[in-house]
Amino acid sequence: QKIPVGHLADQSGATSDVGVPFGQGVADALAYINKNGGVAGTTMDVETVDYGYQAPRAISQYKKWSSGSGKVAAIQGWGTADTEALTGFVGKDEIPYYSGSYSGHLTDPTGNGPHGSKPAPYNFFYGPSYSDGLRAMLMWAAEDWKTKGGSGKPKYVHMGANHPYPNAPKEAGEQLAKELGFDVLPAVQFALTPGDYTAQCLTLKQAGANYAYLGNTAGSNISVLKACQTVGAQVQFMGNVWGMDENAAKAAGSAANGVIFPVRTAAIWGGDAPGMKIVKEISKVSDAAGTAYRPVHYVSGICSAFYMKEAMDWAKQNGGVTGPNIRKGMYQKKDWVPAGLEGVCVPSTWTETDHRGMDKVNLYRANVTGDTGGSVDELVKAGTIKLEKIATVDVPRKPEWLGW
Amino acid sequence: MANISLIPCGDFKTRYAADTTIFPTKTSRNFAILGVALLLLCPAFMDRYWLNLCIQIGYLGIAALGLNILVGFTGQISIGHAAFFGFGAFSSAWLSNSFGIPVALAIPLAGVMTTAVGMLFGIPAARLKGLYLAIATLAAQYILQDFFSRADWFTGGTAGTIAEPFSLFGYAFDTDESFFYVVLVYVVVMYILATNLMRSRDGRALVAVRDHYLSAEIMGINLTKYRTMSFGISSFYAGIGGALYAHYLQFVSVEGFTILFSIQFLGMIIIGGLGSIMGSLMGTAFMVLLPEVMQAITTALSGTAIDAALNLREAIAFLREMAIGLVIILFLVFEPDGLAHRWKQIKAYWKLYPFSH
Amino acid sequence: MTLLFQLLVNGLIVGALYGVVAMSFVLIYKASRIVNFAQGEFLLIGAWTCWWLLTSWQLPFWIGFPITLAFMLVFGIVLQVVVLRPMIGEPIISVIMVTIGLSIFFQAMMKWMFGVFAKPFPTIFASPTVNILGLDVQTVYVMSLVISILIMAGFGWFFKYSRMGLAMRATAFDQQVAQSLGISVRHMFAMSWAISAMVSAVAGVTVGVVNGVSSALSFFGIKVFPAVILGGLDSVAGAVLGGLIVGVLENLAHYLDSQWLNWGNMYEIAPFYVLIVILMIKPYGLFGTKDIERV
Amino acid sequence: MNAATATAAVNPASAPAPVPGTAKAPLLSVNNIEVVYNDVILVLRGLSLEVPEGEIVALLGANGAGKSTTLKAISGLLKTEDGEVTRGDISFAGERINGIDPDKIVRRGIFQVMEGRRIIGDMTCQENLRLGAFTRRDGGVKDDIEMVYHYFPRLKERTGLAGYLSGGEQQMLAIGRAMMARPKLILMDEPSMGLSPLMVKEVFSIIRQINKDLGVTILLVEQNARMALQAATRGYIMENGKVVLDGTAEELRNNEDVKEFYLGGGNEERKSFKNLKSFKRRKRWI
Amino acid sequence: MSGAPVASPRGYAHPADATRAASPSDTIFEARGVSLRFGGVQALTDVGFSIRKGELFSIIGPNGAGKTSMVNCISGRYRPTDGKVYFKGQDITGMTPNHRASLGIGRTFQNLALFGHMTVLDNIMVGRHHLLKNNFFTGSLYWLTGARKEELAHRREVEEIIDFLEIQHVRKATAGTLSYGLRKRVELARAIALKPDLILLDEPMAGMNLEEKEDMARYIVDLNEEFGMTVVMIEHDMGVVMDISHRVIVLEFGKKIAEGTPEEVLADPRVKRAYLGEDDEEDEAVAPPPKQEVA
Ligand SMILES: Nc1ncnc2c1ncn2[C@@H]1O[C@H](COP(=O)(O)OP(=O)(O)OP(=O)(O)O)[C@@H](O)[C@H]1O
Ligand SMILES: Nc1ncnc2c1ncn2[C@@H]1O[C@H](COP(=O)(O)OP(=O)(O)OP(=O)(O)O)[C@@H](O)[C@H]1O
Ligand SMILES: CC(C)C[C@H](N)C(=O)O
Ligand SMILES: [Mg+2]
Ligand SMILES: [Mg+2]
Repeated sequence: QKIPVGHLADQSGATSDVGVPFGQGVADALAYINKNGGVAGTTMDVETVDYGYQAPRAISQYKKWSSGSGKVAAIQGWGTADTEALTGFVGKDEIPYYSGSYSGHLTDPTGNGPHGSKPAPYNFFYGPSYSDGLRAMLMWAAEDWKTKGGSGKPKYVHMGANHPYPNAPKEAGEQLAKELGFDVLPAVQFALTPGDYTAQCLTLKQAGANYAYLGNTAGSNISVLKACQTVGAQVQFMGNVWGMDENAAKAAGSAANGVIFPVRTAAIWGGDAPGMKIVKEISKVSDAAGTAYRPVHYVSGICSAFYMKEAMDWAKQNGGVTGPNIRKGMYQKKDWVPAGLEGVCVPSTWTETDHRGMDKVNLYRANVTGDTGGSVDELVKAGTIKLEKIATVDVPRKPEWLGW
Repeated sequence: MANISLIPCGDFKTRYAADTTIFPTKTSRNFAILGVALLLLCPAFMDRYWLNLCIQIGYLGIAALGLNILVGFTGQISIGHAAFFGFGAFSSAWLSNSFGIPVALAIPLAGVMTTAVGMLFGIPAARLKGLYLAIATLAAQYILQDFFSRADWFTGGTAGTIAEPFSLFGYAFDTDESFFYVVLVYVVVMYILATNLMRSRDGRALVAVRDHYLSAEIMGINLTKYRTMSFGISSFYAGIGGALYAHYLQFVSVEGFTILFSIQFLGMIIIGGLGSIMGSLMGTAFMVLLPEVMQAITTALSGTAIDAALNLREAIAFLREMAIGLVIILFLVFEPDGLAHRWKQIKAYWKLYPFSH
Repeated sequence: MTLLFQLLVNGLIVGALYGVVAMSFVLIYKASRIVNFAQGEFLLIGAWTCWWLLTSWQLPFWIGFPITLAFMLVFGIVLQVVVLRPMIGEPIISVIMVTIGLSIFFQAMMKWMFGVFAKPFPTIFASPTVNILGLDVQTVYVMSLVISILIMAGFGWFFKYSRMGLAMRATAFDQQVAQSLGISVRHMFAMSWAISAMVSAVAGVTVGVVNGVSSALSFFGIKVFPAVILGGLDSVAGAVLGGLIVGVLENLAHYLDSQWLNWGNMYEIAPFYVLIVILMIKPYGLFGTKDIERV
Repeated sequence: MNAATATAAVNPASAPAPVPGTAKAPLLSVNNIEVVYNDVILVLRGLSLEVPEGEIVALLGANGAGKSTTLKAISGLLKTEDGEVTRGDISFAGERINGIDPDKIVRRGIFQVMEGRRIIGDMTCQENLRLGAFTRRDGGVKDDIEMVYHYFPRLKERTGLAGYLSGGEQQMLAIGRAMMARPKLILMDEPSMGLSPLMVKEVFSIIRQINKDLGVTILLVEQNARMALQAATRGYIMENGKVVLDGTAEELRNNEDVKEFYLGGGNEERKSFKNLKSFKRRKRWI
Repeated sequence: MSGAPVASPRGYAHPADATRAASPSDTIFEARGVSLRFGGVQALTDVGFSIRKGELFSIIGPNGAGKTSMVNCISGRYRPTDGKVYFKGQDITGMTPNHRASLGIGRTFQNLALFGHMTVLDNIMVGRHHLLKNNFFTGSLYWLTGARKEELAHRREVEEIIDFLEIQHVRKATAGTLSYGLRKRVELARAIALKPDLILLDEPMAGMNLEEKEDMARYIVDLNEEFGMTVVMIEHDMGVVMDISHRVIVLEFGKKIAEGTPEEVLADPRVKRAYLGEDDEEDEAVAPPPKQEVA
């Protein structure tokens, strides 16, 4: 008797640039788990489906998974639109849903948070919410301003498309920025697609913004970085988890140099951590030679899969691998890391009333020196692209921030 | 295109009434009734996956019919239909959330609200033609999308809004099995209404405007009125479809109503057959099922010898997308007039069998 | 004030790029009344091809770029022969749908062939930026500006005076009549698709050099619709002017928005409002030919 | 005139009639063709006709008989209307031309003046005329434009877009365009339609001139049977997709049925349109 | 034969004869000083005439003389640059074409303007538009609102028109696939369906052979005499014009050059020169004089 598990990934759609590595991480991890004893001896029957980032297709697929005898025990999901659309359904069908959408309101399982969003009892994600990531960067920025000896109030600006994903942390960020003594400039919009964003950069420059949050995915963020470099806007950019990574740094070249962004894992590929051994093993699932470089999303995907797996382990011991049991499994330990991934996954805690897994956010800086032709592997090896950890920021689970 | 209207031998009409029915023959009418009756049984033997697909085909089919009335029957291309669809979804959610209007009532009201918005954006139709109008509707698409993400009071802003499940007399239709019936009723009613519209005065006027607006005007048809009205009717259908969508998913977010979705709507009616009522439904089914079929093929393929031999892996996702594009292209190369046309030819063939000429 | 000025300059420069894409769009429309929804993918294919030549083959830009253009010319012809030729004489709307199918197809194919990550272009110009009227501008924009002016002048002449240009217009007006005059509709279409693909490649490479190449680049195809319409669908000069206007409008709207209004997102939306207003005054855009309404 | 004599002139529809008085092979011969629209609507049922080189042949028939369809079958334009020649063949100058694309047929020297004028509305007269000469590579285009203007001075005055021309002016342009092509064979579909009486005479004299001076063979579909049979050397009469009567123009002019149905009255005098009351006459050849 | 007029025999009292001196209230239509220009083209210059109720009125003239333009001014497609048109004593110069249709002006077109993709039946039903009451709402509810009853009632009348014009066999055919002559007939049917008081026919007999012209002439005469419609006809076949019209005006270069009974007009040397051609030796256009025949 296998445990059916669904895995929605975007391999071919609009967010495939991050969807591919993340999905690969999840898929490899699940395959690895199956090869190494499965969930307490039972293997999972994983169906990985590329839904091309199209919500209707995700919904049909979900219906397939959630009905009949082969009803899945849990799902590894992906984007904002589909996660939001499925939130109600997974709650009703009691299927834990681990997604790549880190909107703050998904961290409120009861819907009783001060910002009164709809309850999301079965939604989980591994990583800081978009809001918490931004909070961490703002806290860092406040410090940074002091150390750099900036005079007066630093100016902060939120940038991104007028869409759920970039907007999710907007208010939370602006609120905190005010509290931290930033001068909050009016938000600047730019579309989710690459284009010419010189205009935006010129206004940034003119307004004298010091810190800017880039809320979009990599493609359009790159355009902004490049345009700002061209017009010579001196701004410290802060990316989001999906907005900056090794590939984006390569594409943006020197324009990406110095961008700060949250990384979900405690160590990145090639890093020095006890859990890295397993990560390397997992990577061999899809790369037998073991030579490929794995970007940050891949490693995060592994963690996402492993948290689910451990919760399943618990469920198996405690009444069977059902949705509600897996959910309970998530609540069993505090500040835990899946066995074997020590030093890779950040210790996290979920409770019945609070799905903010992480309260520490690792911030990295992209260092790009020189020409970025060639593959990411080479570039990282050569040190042309370097992701450098600059801080770990505590983002306390303040009750007033729950679900926000 | 030539309209092949063939009636079986011996099937003579003795009254004009008999000549204006929806179904040309008794048999076809009985088949239609039988079909609906069979559909009623669907929830008993279909699983949620299939029901979900049927429901999708249902609400999208209603909206697609609206677009077909605009594009196929009146000849005004719109590439902003998804925005109207979205407007209907938000309206219905808003009506039931903010005013406690029962969902059953909110859906038609949302249709009416969308009609109003559709007419507003249809104003340029009085002056613009062809692609110029199409791009004006593209503007509507972007303007409405922008409005959705701003209007917190209405749409919940970019965070989106929840929508109550459909309920009637205290019974909530919140499962696929039950919601299927809601959609089915709407589809049947909306399709019958459209069929009636097209065989009465204003429907004919719309088609006349499409075929030759100059002579239509001289035949006494007020162009401005009918062009705008067409937008209104089309939006009404979009609104109803959108409202059903909202209460099915019980959540509405601005993300869903993009230009790509609008283009998909166009795809549905073109593949189904412009200016064909049933074609709208067939085209919708095609566009909804195509990715699913491709997915099924992909799933069946992965892990097999072929997969291993060609080392497809991730490539399979792209191959599937390419296949979707290719099927659309091939379909149109072989059937440029859409499914409805092919359907007619099949019917004609059987009626004339074995004399196909 | 300098901000406004810089924004306007930027608008003109980016607008010229829109103009190029708009032009390639108009070309196909003028010859066949087909709205090419795969225009964006043409940009993408052009950009990836050039990128590939420059990185995998290490060709210098001045060789790789002309090869790209030549390739696109062939690509356009092949596409026409294989896919669009069977559609000649079929309802235009069906052909439009075919271009949607093409767009899905090529989008996936490009991702398959070149991966899903954005890739940077190698350095092409010795000095990556030039200063125009106080604004630092990517050199490649200037290149595309020059090329677009040349192309525009060429087409202006082509459609007005050349035999082939006339034939193309005739084909657009009525395929059946064109055939009855001995015009090969196939050749006309092949020619227009080929040229259009080539012109798109200019834009694709330009955007690629500026932003790096990624599939999302294909959105440019839809983005230029307002430019096309503003200028008038069937006017080459209008397309370019429309592009310039949209470029300036975007920047102007952004200026107003960021300095005073703070409504947000005007950059993207304002051109559409203006578009509707302009169309209400001039239903055929600024330079489009009016339909003949004669009974 | 009685039925017997009329039927005497009727050819069996299946076999092409030998053209009396012409020894050499005709320029165009249509052999027993069948045309189907949309795979179902059978319009021509075994139609045959021949057009000898250098002559003017008239094709007459009632509305819907299939005259335009015949011309389109010859010029290949049928394809663009979902029509198809399903049987028989068409040969021009000794070569089979059915199935060939219309533009290639034009290059071989057949030019059709389509029914309903079909000028290119968003171009000027001059541009329309230049397009008429699209397949020509010689330098005489400019002179020929002047020649057309000489025949139809009215066209020269109209410098605006051709779409705004009056119906008759457009008809002149359509004929002018055919002259520009300098083909071997012109298929004319109702050239006199919509022209004033003066212009009709003019056009027929032009047709004769094109034929005589330029040596162009002409297949003429015309409702003005009187004029057509005067200009033509031979004529065919078709009904319901078949040729029902053919002969030299002279023979046809003197055929009683033709007189009655096409020329107006079997006798010298014309009936008044006014006083015809509804009565259906039977055509004797059906 | 010569163009010399021969008095047409008429077996009944000529309505026009009776009304010739009648009061102005019998005037159904009047044009006063109508001028029309398009840019540089003066299509009509100061044209004035009036049409009496029950008349069969013809407009003739060389090609491009402005006949169709005149009819367009009556039906509302063009608005005169100068002058006024009156229908039933009411100034309709500024009225929209659709409004005029509901007042009772119907027409056919020189270049066919049928609704090509609709069936013949539907084409004719469109003619009933202004007479039908049901709308998108009641029409959609068909059975519940009496729309069905209304539609059927009108369908009956349309069938009568179909019978009258003998087009039963193509009732369900798509109008766009009909042969030219049949389309003309369907157009006439559609115009009749409007129940107009004034019907404008632009070259109703173009493209018809003699027999068909005879049929058409009969229909027109019947329309005029039995249905009591006032008919305005543009026609180049002088035989028809002479035989069936009561009064004729002649336009040349946009100016009215003659008006009167057919005989008077044809005798006018100016008309002969401008329109018929001077040569009298073998005049095909004007056929031999009609045979004496009593209906
Ligand atoms: N595209 C088409 N599709 C279907 N049927 C057609 C099409 N074109 C013509 N037909 C049919 O073919 C028959 C012959 O038409 P055709 O136009 O050849 O007649 P014709 O002799 O030219 O008549 P006319 O004198 O009125 O022009 C008609 O019955 C017509 O309905
Ligand atoms: N919309 C328009 N724009 C420009 N010129 C026009 C327009 N309509 C008509 N004309 C011009 O006006 C003149 C009169 O045209 P009209 O169609 O009235 O002629 P007509 O008398 O009907 O001729 P025919 O017998 O050839 O149909 C023509 O020279 C034509 O070119
Ligand atoms: C890459 C994505 C998971 C990012 C974001 N959640 C979105 O759907 O737009
Ligand atoms: Mg014909
Ligand atoms: Mg006219």
